[in-house]
Amino acid sequence: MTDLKTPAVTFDKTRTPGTLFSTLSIPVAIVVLVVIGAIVSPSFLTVSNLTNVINANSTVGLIALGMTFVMVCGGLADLSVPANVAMGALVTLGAQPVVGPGAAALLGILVATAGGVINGLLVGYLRINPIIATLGTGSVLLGLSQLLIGGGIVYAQPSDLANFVKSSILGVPVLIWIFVIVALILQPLLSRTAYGRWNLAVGGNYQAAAASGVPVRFTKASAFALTGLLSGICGTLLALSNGQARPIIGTGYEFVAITAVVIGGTSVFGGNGSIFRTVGGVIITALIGNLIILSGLPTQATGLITGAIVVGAVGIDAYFRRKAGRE
Amino acid sequence: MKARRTMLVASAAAAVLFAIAGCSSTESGTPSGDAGSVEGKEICYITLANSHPYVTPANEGAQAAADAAGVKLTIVSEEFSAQTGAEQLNTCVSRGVDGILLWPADENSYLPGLLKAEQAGIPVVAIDTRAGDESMKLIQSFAGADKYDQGKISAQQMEKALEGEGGVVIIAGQAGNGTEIARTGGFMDELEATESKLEVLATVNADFDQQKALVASRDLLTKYGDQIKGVYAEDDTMAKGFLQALEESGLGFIPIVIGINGEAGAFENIKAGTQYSTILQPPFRNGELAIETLVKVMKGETVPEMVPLENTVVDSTNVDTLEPAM
Amino acid sequence: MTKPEQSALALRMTGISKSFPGVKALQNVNLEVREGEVHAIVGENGAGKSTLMKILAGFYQPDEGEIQAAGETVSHWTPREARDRGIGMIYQELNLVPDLSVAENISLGAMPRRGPFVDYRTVTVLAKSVLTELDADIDPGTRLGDLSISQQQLVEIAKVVARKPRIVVFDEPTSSLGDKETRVLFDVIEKMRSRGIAIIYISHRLQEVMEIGDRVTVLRDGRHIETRDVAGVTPDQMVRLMVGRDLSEMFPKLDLELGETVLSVTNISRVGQFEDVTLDVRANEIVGLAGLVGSGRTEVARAIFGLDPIDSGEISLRGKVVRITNPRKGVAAGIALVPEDRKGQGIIPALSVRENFTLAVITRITNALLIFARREKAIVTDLADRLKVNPPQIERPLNAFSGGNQQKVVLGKWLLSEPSLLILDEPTRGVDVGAKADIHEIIGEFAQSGGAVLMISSELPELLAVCDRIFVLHEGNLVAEIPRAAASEESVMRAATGQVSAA
Amino acid sequence: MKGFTISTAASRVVQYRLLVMLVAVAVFGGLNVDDFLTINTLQSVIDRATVVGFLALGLTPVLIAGQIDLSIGSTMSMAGITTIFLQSYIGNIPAALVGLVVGVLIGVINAVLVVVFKINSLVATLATLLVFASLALLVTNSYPLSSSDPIFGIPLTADFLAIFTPRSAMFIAAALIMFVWLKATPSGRNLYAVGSNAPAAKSAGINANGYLAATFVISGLFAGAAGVLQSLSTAAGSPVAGAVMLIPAITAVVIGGTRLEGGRGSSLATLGGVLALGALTAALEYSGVPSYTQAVYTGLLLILLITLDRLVSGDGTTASRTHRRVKVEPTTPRIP
Repeated sequence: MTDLKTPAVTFDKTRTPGTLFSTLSIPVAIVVLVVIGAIVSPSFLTVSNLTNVINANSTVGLIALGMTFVMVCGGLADLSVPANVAMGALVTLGAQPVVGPGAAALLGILVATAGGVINGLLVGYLRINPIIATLGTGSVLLGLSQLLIGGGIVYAQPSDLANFVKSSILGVPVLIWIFVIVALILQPLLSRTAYGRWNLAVGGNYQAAAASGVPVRFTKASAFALTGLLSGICGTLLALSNGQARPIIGTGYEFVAITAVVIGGTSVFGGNGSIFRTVGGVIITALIGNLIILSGLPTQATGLITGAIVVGAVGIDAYFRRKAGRE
Repeated sequence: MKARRTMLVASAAAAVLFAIAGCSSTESGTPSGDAGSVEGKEICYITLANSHPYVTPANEGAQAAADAAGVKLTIVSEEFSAQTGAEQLNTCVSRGVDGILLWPADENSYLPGLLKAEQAGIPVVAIDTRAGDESMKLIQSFAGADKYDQGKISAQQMEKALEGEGGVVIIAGQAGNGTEIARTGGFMDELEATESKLEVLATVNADFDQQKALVASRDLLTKYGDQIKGVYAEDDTMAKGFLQALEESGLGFIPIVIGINGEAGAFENIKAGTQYSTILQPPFRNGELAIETLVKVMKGETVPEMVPLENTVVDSTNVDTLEPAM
Repeated sequence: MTKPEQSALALRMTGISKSFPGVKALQNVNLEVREGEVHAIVGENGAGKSTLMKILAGFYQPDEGEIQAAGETVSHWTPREARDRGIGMIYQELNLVPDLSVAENISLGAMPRRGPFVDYRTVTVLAKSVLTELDADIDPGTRLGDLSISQQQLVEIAKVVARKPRIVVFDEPTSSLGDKETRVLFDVIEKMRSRGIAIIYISHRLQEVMEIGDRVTVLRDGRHIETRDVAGVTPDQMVRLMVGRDLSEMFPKLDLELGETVLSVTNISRVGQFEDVTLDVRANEIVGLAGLVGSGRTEVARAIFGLDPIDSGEISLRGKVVRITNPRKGVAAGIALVPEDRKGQGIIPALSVRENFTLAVITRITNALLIFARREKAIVTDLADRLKVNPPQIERPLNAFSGGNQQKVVLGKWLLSEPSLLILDEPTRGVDVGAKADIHEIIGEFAQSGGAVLMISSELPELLAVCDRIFVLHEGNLVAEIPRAAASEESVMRAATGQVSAA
Repeated sequence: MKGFTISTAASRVVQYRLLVMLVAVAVFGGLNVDDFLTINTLQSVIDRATVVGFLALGLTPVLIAGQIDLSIGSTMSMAGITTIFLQSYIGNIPAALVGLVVGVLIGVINAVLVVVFKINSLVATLATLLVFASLALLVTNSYPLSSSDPIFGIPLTADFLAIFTPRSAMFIAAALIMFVWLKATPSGRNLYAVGSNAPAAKSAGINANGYLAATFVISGLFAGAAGVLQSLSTAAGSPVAGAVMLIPAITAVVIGGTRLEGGRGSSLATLGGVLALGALTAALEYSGVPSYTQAVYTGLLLILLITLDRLVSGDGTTASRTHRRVKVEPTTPRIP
């Protein structure tokens, strides 16, 4: 593992059952689900279906990527996601007639990011409990979004931008490309930059991070701003690809994102987490949805199965942690 | 400790304040005006939502009709929750308003409140959605395009378009939501009643959300492919989601897609030939009609049990002559 | 004074051994405590005192050995068992509930009831009587969190006294008490002794041990060294027993040519913590900052590093006045602080050795975007080697390492930042002997290479051996500056206990 | 200690927040709505607060213990469905009791996940939220169940003692009983100790895990009660009845002053929070303020209160060994 000159590698960290579980659980779970899928439905293992699986969660997956940072830095969760998604989507379409599609999309993303920045200020700088802070901002922003459009639907104008969002490149939908690219940017951001290290440190031990000169408040605040930004992108993409938007557009996305991150093995206590594992969690939740329809189970069963997987994954993880702690 | 105790005492004092103020002002409550005139009377309107493409214009229609009749209209929104609505119904009754317009969010939850309204002699009219049979006995009239009927009509359309044969998928709204229940129920009951040979391949809940419909439709297309001869989407937004998935899939067959609501997007799709039909119900008119009916009841006039709002089926034959509802 | 020999045995611990991963905390330790005796336990940090007491309290199970209370051997010793057999613990760390009242804290876990309800009258009466007994002027109805720390300490004592214990353990009870409160505490201990309660008294303050102890047990490196009557020993003998070797052997000291003044602090104050503190540290110099716990020494260190703002005064580095309002500015100005509370403020337990090492300098080993992974690894590998981090696995999470190795990592983190001033707050607390020597070596090397060191320690021998000068704080005031030549345990202690006026 | 400053003013506002809110609502409602300040309004505000009130009350001990229970809405739905479903088989009262048992059982499941399997309560109850919301839809096939005896529940919302209805009287009584339990019994005090400083509580011989488990069971019981009362008084068992209730319940508890960090809170504060929020909603509803604008107000109120609370209380100083203040206490001479 290490290339130290000193020998005596007495203890290999990858060999405990706990670390083995956290490394292998996600690939194994995906393989198991794929095998089940192949058995349940002949059309499961087709390129188009597998594309669908990834595409199903590619937009909400963006939020899960942001939520990973929130959880890693010890910020629990961002419950204002639906509001920021709605803001992003509604502004993107609502501003189109005034400023044109491109600028409107940017504006939408900007507004959602501003929502995230407010969360960041409340949580990072005022140190308000994230659950309450984001519950409050979510309520305000969602209310404002409805206030802005009164009721009803905002329709998109036909635009090249919308066509691009709906198109495919090399047979892969643009939405998947965007998700993959964002994940490929955020993975090194979390694991290989100073900023990512700060997030891990702040979540791991806030005080020690502060005493080591880590800009703790900025780090925490920026994780929420990032989630706002990604919620905005998600809203914008949804609005453009759907051609219309309503305030309910992001309903429930916060829970989907949290679930994906938790299934990916990131601890709610913060201090560890990985973007790739979150991507795994996003894929697992998508596979569940896909399998339910392909196997003809009622869609209402989704929560049952997802919840059971969350309990299983986190429960086993907690068990190994305790066992490791007792040694 | 001490401060908290003071606070509690003070809160109690505030409650007393309510009560005292209440005693002094109850006399001014609800004098009954002349029969025949509703000028200045108050209607409590329990609407489904404040922000919704169909409900919002209906609310506006109700407000316009109320203004025209000179009655005071208080709109409270149950936000799609029958439980909230049932509470609001109780509140409206206890406030002693002169009439109640109710948008039932499900069939069953309003019965106790309706009984109370009856005891208090407050007339109730339902808008847009029927309540259950028991409840309807306590409701003077129903003004709206019945969602259950929309389900039935959609089944008839499907029957007609497919000539009674083939596989159908249902893309339903949010599970447990009143509209979802009525539109699914109407559709299924009609199929059963007519002993239809249409086969329902699958029912998925996509929560009246285009994105969710898109994701679910992709999976449906994967599983059933061109076995899907007909698609019953419980609103046009979800129909749009299906069409999006179909286009993406490149499967190239054209199923019968039926939606409801008469959205602008659906009109375009019907013109383009990708959607078979939708059901148009003018929301603004719905609101007006409901208030007009309730006002009649309050004036003591007799009204029919149902004041129908035309469920206009929009298809390629008449799409150019009609205006979309939203 | 009573004659302990005549009274019965209250507690007998025989052959107690306990190991933790990498550390043999206790080896075959015996302890006998009689009724009506104040039995002091002394030893350096890491000698095994707290482990022994945690075993007595039932928090740890001994690997071997037997506990006998009031003549009965107890096979499975649990916290509940310990409490039921009348053992009360008063720790350095407060063990109170901030959101309950003082009276409730005193009765916590055994609230008297009337019917289903708390019998608040009895609770209050009990609290009042115990507090009066302790001569503590605290309203039993106050929310505990609203009290000062020293008042809370009294409540902690009251809580134990209220249980009418048969054996009471005091673990560094005076560390946050003022003189007056210490006197009160001694009176209380005296009263308890006269009632036949057995008292185990743990303290670093040998004067206190001399004053109230009847017998003293010395522990060293997890072993029982000796138990003697206090009357028969001098503090010097005790120290020798505790240390077990010549001090000079332990802390080699290099004489270095002193360089320019690196840190100069003039009249800094922070309300309620310290006042008008003036000190300086030069390059190549190791300066000690002594004082009892609570004297403000940690607070001065924190303020210099920027963790807490100063209210007045001036700090200059290499002759330039600096305003350091947060740790980031501290780091940027070339200051490093190894904090006293390693677990709370030093380490990030879940992160690896590598990630902990580079935390403070991570921005210096990145390009515009990414961390230079190879360079990071090389730096860390080299440093781990130099500091003898054991086991040498830089990817292993830090919580899997012993305290001494964790401390090395914290130290290494700051050495990487190449500070001109290194502040060390209790750098060797809870560290085993081997690691301690390593740490001293590291500090020495740092000073030798031109660094300035300001070091806080409760272990006077350590300060005396390592430091070129020692500043002494007493109740937030700087009371003495003692050059190496004049520094002795006595001179420092006299200043720390306020027996000299400001130098 | 302090002179009159903005921070003291703010701390007064925080301290008397419920009073300030109730007075503000009374004034606002009195000015804007005809016949607002009446017994009727008071009665209906209290009555409407009942269901969310039971949920909020159940949540209070959980939050005092420093945990959270997100599953209360789903629990409520399950209990309601069970009650209405069983009415025609085993009669009204037994069905209601079984509804409560369902609530307790879900509470037990949460307790096991948190205490035995050591899953963080946020995650554990998120999972049970998903599972039981899903189960409620599955067992009912998404259709609300109709009561076989719709008349039975009607008296629950009839007039009772001038300002109450029977169910709201139950709610107030439950709040008072819980208040007495939390404030005046040993187990109640121990619960605060567990939430405030668990290690200290454990070292005082308090079974901290037992208390944690108990709070989840209590929360399940209260959510069950909310479901039973809701379903009986609406004569329907809806699978989505509880879906919208979680957030108002949390909001009410927090506005009342109970903290998510544990150790503080009171059922009377929760009662006040529920009533204040209910009164605010009523006043806004009556004056025709759309629901989304109400959401904006409620959200702002929540942020404002919690921010004030934060600013006033500072960083929540607890005894930390590393950062002791050297404070020389004023020593009052004692008379011997």
